[in-house]
Amino acid sequence: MTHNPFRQKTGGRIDRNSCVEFEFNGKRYSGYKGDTLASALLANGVFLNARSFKYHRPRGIMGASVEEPSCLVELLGADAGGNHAATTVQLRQGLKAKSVNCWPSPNFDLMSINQLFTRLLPAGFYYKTFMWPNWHLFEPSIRRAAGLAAAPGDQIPYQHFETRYWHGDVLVVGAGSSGLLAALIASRSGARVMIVDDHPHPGGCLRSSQSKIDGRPVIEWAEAVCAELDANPEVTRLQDATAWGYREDNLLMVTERSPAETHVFQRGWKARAGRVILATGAIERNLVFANNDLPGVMLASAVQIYYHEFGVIPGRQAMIFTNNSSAYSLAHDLQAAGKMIAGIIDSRSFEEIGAEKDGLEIPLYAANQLKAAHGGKHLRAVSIRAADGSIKRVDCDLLAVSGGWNPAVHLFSQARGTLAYDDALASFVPDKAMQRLACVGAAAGKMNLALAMANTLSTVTTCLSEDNFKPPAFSLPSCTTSPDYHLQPLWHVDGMKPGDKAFVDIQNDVTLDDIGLAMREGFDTVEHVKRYTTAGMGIDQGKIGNINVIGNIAMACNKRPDEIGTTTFRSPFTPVDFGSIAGQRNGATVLPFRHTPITQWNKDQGAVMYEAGARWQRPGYFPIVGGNMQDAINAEAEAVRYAVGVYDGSPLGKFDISGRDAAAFIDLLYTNDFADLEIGMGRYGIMLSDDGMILDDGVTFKLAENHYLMSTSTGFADVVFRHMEYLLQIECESWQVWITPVTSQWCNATICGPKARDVLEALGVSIDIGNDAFPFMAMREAIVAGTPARICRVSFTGEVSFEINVWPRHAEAMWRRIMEIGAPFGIVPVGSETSHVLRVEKGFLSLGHEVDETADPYDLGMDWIMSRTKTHAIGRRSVDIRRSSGKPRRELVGLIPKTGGELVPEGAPVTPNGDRAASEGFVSACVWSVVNKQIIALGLLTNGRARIGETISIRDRERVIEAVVTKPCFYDPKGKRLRG
Amino acid sequence: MLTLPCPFCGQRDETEFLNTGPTKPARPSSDVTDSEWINWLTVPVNPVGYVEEKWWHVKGCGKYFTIKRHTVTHQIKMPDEDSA
Amino acid sequence: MGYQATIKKQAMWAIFDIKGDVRVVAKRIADVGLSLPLSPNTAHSKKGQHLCWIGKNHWLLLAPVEMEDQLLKRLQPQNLAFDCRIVHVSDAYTLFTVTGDHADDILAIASPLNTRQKNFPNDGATFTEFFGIRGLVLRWPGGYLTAVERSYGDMITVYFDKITTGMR
Amino acid sequence: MSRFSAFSLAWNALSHHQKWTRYWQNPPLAKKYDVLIIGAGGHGLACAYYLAKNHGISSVAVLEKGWLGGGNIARNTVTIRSNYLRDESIPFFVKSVSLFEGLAKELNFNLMYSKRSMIDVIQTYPKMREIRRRMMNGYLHGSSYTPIDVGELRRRVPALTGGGPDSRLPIIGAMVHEEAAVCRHDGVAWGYARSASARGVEIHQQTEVKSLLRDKDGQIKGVETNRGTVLADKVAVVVSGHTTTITETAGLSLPVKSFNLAAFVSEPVKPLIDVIVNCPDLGVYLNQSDKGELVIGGAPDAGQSFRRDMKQSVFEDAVVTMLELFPAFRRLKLLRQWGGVLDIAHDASPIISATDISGLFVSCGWWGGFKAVPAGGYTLAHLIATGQPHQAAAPFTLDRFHHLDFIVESGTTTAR
Ligand SMILES: Cc1cc2nc3c(=O)[nH]c(=O)nc-3n(C[C@H](O)[C@H](O)[C@H](O)COP(=O)(O)OP(=O)(O)OC[C@H]3O[C@@H](n4cnc5c(N)ncnc54)[C@H](O)[C@@H]3O)c2cc1C
Ligand SMILES: NC(=O)c1ccc[n+]([C@@H]2O[C@H](COP(=O)([O-])OP(=O)(O)OC[C@H]3O[C@@H](n4cnc5c(N)ncnc54)[C@H](O)[C@@H]3O)[C@@H](O)[C@H]2O)c1
Ligand SMILES: Cc1cc2nc3c(=O)[nH]c(=O)nc-3n(C[C@H](O)[C@H](O)[C@H](O)COP(=O)(O)O)c2cc1C
Ligand SMILES: [Zn+2]
Repeated sequence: MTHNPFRQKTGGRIDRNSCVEFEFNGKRYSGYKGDTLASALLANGVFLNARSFKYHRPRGIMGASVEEPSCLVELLGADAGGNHAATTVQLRQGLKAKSVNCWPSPNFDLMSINQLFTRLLPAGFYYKTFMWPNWHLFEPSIRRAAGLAAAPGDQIPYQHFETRYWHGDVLVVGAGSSGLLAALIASRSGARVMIVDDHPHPGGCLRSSQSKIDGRPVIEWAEAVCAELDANPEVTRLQDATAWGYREDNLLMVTERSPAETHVFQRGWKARAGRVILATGAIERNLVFANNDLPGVMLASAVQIYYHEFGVIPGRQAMIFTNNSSAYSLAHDLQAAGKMIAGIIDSRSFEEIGAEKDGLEIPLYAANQLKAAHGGKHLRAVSIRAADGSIKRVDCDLLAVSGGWNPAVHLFSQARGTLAYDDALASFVPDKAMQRLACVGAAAGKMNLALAMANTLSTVTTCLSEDNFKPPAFSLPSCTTSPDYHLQPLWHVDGMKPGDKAFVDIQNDVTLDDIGLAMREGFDTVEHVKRYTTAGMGIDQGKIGNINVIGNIAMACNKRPDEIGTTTFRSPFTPVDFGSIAGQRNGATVLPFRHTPITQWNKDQGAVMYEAGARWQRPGYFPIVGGNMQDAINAEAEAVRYAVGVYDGSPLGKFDISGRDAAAFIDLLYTNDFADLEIGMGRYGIMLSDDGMILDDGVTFKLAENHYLMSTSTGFADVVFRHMEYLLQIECESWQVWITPVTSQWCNATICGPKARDVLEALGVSIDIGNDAFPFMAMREAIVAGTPARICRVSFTGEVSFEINVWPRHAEAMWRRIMEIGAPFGIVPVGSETSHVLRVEKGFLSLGHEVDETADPYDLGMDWIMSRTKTHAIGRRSVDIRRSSGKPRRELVGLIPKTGGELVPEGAPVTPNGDRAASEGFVSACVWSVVNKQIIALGLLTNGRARIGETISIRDRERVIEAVVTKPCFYDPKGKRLRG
Repeated sequence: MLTLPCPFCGQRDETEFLNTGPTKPARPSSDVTDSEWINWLTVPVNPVGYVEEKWWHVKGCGKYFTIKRHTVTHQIKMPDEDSA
Repeated sequence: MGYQATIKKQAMWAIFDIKGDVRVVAKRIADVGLSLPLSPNTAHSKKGQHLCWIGKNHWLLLAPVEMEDQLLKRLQPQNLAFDCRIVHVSDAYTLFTVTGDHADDILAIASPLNTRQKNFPNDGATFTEFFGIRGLVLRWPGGYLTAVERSYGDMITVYFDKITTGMR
Repeated sequence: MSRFSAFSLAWNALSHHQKWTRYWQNPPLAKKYDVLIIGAGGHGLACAYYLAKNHGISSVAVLEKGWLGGGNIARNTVTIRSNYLRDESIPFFVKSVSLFEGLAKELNFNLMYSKRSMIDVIQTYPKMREIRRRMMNGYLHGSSYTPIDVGELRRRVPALTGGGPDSRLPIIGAMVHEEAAVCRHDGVAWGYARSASARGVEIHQQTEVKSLLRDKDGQIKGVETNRGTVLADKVAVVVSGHTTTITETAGLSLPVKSFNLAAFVSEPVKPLIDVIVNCPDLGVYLNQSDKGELVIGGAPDAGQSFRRDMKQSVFEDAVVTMLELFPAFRRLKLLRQWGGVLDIAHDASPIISATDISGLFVSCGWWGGFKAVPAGGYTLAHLIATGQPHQAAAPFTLDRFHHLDFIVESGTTTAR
């Protein structure tokens, strides 16, 4: 049975037939389906449900929605974690929650001892102390005190988030009266419409309003509009969805928390609309007086929502404190419900108070101010100060405050729209829009239903016509009008005692005194005040309080609030889950990955796979039974040196380049000459960037006159493609060159080693593969093992190599055939680690090792690749300029480290005499050489070529390793084997 | 996130493109001085206002094209449009 | 309720990448009995062949794999004398069809492409972003045909599984 | 200047903190100063302070177009480290870190400098190789790095539950950079401003420099501001992100471009991560502030921009990759995001230099320059006062461009 002492007998839109049990701070309660955690707590009379951030003052629920500053809860169990405003947590069976930031409970919070020291803790106090001996000593305890809830933990089961795009004509944010009307008109004009609203149910303010539209209760009107919208396939209507980011070109980020598709936990929409209508309503602000944070003090609009939506009145004796007309509707509601109202305190003069007071039979304290709220852990009474200074104390346990309404302009402002200060509203309103958007209703400062509706109709009609839609004939529904909205700003109640705490930012415990102190200390702009006091930096982002900060700064320096200005509105304003931003991009798909047709085979063989450039998954090495990684690498390398190996070279970048000017283009790209290259032959080339740094290297084959097949290193294929297209499309526009990436059209299995030719013969090949008929650096078309192939004789291993290129559809079969036919020859698959060993033995350069963004071809000893005649080749000029300074260069050398068999870490610096001083080079690669049976290394060393034979010192931190400088080639320096 | 006007594809989402930087003056001929070359190489235009730049429709049609983009408002104009 | 969509990885297609001056290409293609699409990012479809205009001087011909040999003979990719470039790229792509009531929703998850009729008509065919990489999208009876560089095929499969099942 | 201590805090509490005085004075703007510093960010204020303290030059005015400390120093991810790659850079950053260590006491202002170390989480072998290289090179100059294994990483950062053996990029190891610290960013600006002001430096807020003024010989002679002309023989442009807009008024072009870099914070949560976690392979880094929010940064936007904003796609990449290592944060909430305008030199290293215009100095190219504030200010003051670059900053002059002798730090770890 549900015992809800503060629930009314009737009323509210909760489902009184479904009782929901939940737990809060270890105690069990019940509420109804349709409740929020906040409404259920209030119904149960749990008013003290939080402790404040800094002083650990008792706090209760103040708001009814996302603006809630104080009652933050941490969910337990399957939903563990998070600082959830209790007002946004939908009640469900078994929900478990606890207050954040207090221990053991809000009622008995040990940290409340802080209250004794409040005097020591003004804004910025920590800048002034904790310096001795150092901050790090104090930090842990300060940290533990901060932070509110615990972060969500791994006990949460995997939840699927999704992101998707939406393209349409009109996107309406807010499904209050204005938003619904806007969506209705837009949809009737034939537009594709999306309407999003952050509440579970549509209606906005209508849900707590007694007004009528077309003679019907407003909520019925809202339901009818929704029914029409839902029937239209061009309309997407999202509830429980927050629009939180306004990007360029009308792109809005929306997080939908309860999608219809059950496999989707939350959905992030990226919605791009021709027109955005911001019908985001207004946010009520609180008033600044002593103890304005006591449990029992609530926003007037929140009290109204609890009453109408949930049938809860969270007090027995209510008092209202306002500076404007809107709170009177609460008085009317409570009076009609026959509830005790102790009175209404209005800071405005009696003359300023208009028709809103008509019909009220309660004490009206006009031109009075509420001096202070009283109570320990709950509100017990208030002191009212009359214009003559006399004080009256009145008992009450519920204080509804209204400081007026601020149009919810954050999205408008994120869209870079400018704000203007409206004196009548004492608030900032949208001024000049910078994108194709319009604000309507309360968001545009129209704080009365009839006005808001009229404003919406005319604004939306104009927008639709501008956007070439034909808005339907539409007559404005008739609304019962409430009195005109009227307000007198009241930035704080005067005459507080020193030490009285009047909060401008409830969540971050920022008081009026803090603002005064900040200003005295020179922090007199709103941005400085924000950063010195932290006002507005909490989870609520100062929704109800920021305007009071601005008003009070303005007052203190005798300026107008618009001279002070606002702080910057930033997304999201209402926090959203990171998951809804990332969506489906997680796990395997966090980064793209690429496979060759051989990838699966490699995995099946137990290869150690890792990413090796351009997102390709490649085998690092193939572990062997009873051996470690080095053993495996040695075995693979020995196979290549003494028998035969094969590797999957498919990821190498490949480009088909042709057209009238193809030869000239190749000439421009590479530093060396290609003009004399014969058809059917390939040549190694180096490409530079304009900076004169090595961009890439690779072999380019000439297939026919003006027809080339270029290969690039795996990791730089995309960079080279961009570079080539840039040159062609921008600098060489009149040239006729066509580039087609064919990386994935060709797979290659490279058979290498002294027995490579035997294996190829055994496979069956349709051409003569003898060295004369098919020399090094040649390419031939042939049938291999019954399959058409392109065979290239290039070698990155230093051994005879046949790169057998086939279409991917044949690749796996070809690979298996090679393994099978090669078995008697001792063929083994070779991974990247072994390729590394083999190329180091040969002194072949590798991008990312020897080429570390500073080396040029001369440094690498490749003077021959810098054509004497081609000064126009890309990057050439910069190389010449850089070298003209005569500054010593780091040059590629071989190194034989004296380590007795241990590898020197790659990257280790070489220092003069092994001193702990600036380096004179570094080890770029170091491997165990299977042919030399010793550790060998490559390195870049200042003036290295002149120092061959010298002993230099490598430093791995404390360790100094001597090494002898050699030529950078440890095997077959003349290249007889690879040509063989 | 912008939408960009690809001359071939029309308006497309920014994520399909690569911004390849501000338009450079024509590549200097080989007879310029070193310092002219260095200037061309290292000094970009950096206006608070419209910058003419090259975008590559890398995930779309592959076209490189030129637009003017305001470096504060991120508004886009065609290269021949008045930059005022 | 999940998505009502059928996603099928396609077997091999015959695909040719065609670059060159529009007049030259038109003539070359006419010789093999096809005609060029009239507007950018649309396809001209005939007898199961789809000739997509995907870039300024750039077309992609998709055809049933049975036609591959015949097309290879007639298009003569290796022949540069035609003054346009035709490259055989059948193996360079992995193709999928996405069909069913929610095909549009699946596409909206995969791609920022605006597929509203006025933007992407019935004969629409274009390269766009697809699950973060470059991909071809063309309309297909009851949904879409998409193609990505073949090396990404496995990744796209993982994506499709993820978004339709909600599983890790 | 009121002295700050626990005692003064208690004493002032008795008077309800009514007696605290201004951090910085608000004097009228004079016609002429010895030195003008344009930009009251970290570097400008530090430079002013060291001019007064180390060189006895106190006729200094810092001109700030907005509110002091409101530029990038107000919006960075507070990572302080010295694990650079090149011999030219490391000593400079080592110096900066060591100046940071003693700064709170020197300025009598608690900057909440917290030497909590940074852990680089390594997921690819090339990155591992590069980080090891940093370790060994850094050691030469007194910057330390210690390898730890994956088990130890998970022990030190229990929240890091992703990156397991089956993940897309399994974690293969980690490195701890002990010197790394975080610090209350605004406090650095305020602390320097307070001490500089106490030494006679004038800070003029809401004073925007519109153009540089030169005399007939081309020598700098002052600036034109929205509040009139101010004269000085020496002018330093220290406006991070807006350098070229000022130097171009004197016809000086520089090899820098401006771009936007963004960061974001989560909702505040209980202490969870007490080191800086940097994931260079994925491109995201984060730390947890004393208030509890996670402060998260990713890659810069491509393309020039003078907008303090963020690019959704770049932001998404940072979120996605963070969640890969911290999958539980899917249910953590984004609280706020923002950006700053920085400039980056052609070779991505900073510039602290005299210029072709006599009397005009620039300090720019700071896209990871919060950590560099003390040394940047210190060495710039030295350059202005003596005319000679300070040894630690000597590699960073404009001269390096004359021979395209770049200091290539572009492979820098993700953390700024
Ligand atoms: C998101 C982000 C994250 C970062 N993370 C890190 C990090 O983790 N670690 C790190 O070391 N660095 C980081 N940085 C970089 C660091 O913030 C900057 O390099 C550093 O703050 C720049 O120096 P500054 O403080 O002097 O600049 P600023 O604070 O920007 O100071 C420049 C000042 O000049 C003023 N100004 C501009 N034009 C004029 C004018 N015409 N007249 C007068 N005044 C003018 C500006 O208003 C501003 O106050 C980050 C930056 C960003 C944006
Ligand atoms: N009496 C008063 O002074 C006063 C003050 C404010 C509003 N009102 C009333 O408000 C009505 C005006 O209606 P309205 O439609 O302009 O406002 P509204 O407050 O009724 O509706 C706005 C809706 O937008 C939602 N919303 C706001 N920001 C959002 C976001 N970023 N993402 C998703 N949803 C978001 C809100 O939750 C709310 O449901 C009138 O009835 C008027 O009388 C009255
Ligand atoms: C290290 C750091 C921590 C921050 N923490 C918070 C925070 O807890 N709450 C918040 O609202 N903003 C926080 N911010 C962001 C600032 O509110 C603000 O967005 C940032 O300083 C940029 O200024 P702007 O948004 O006014 O342009 C933080 C900023 C930084 C640099
Ligand atoms: Zn395009």
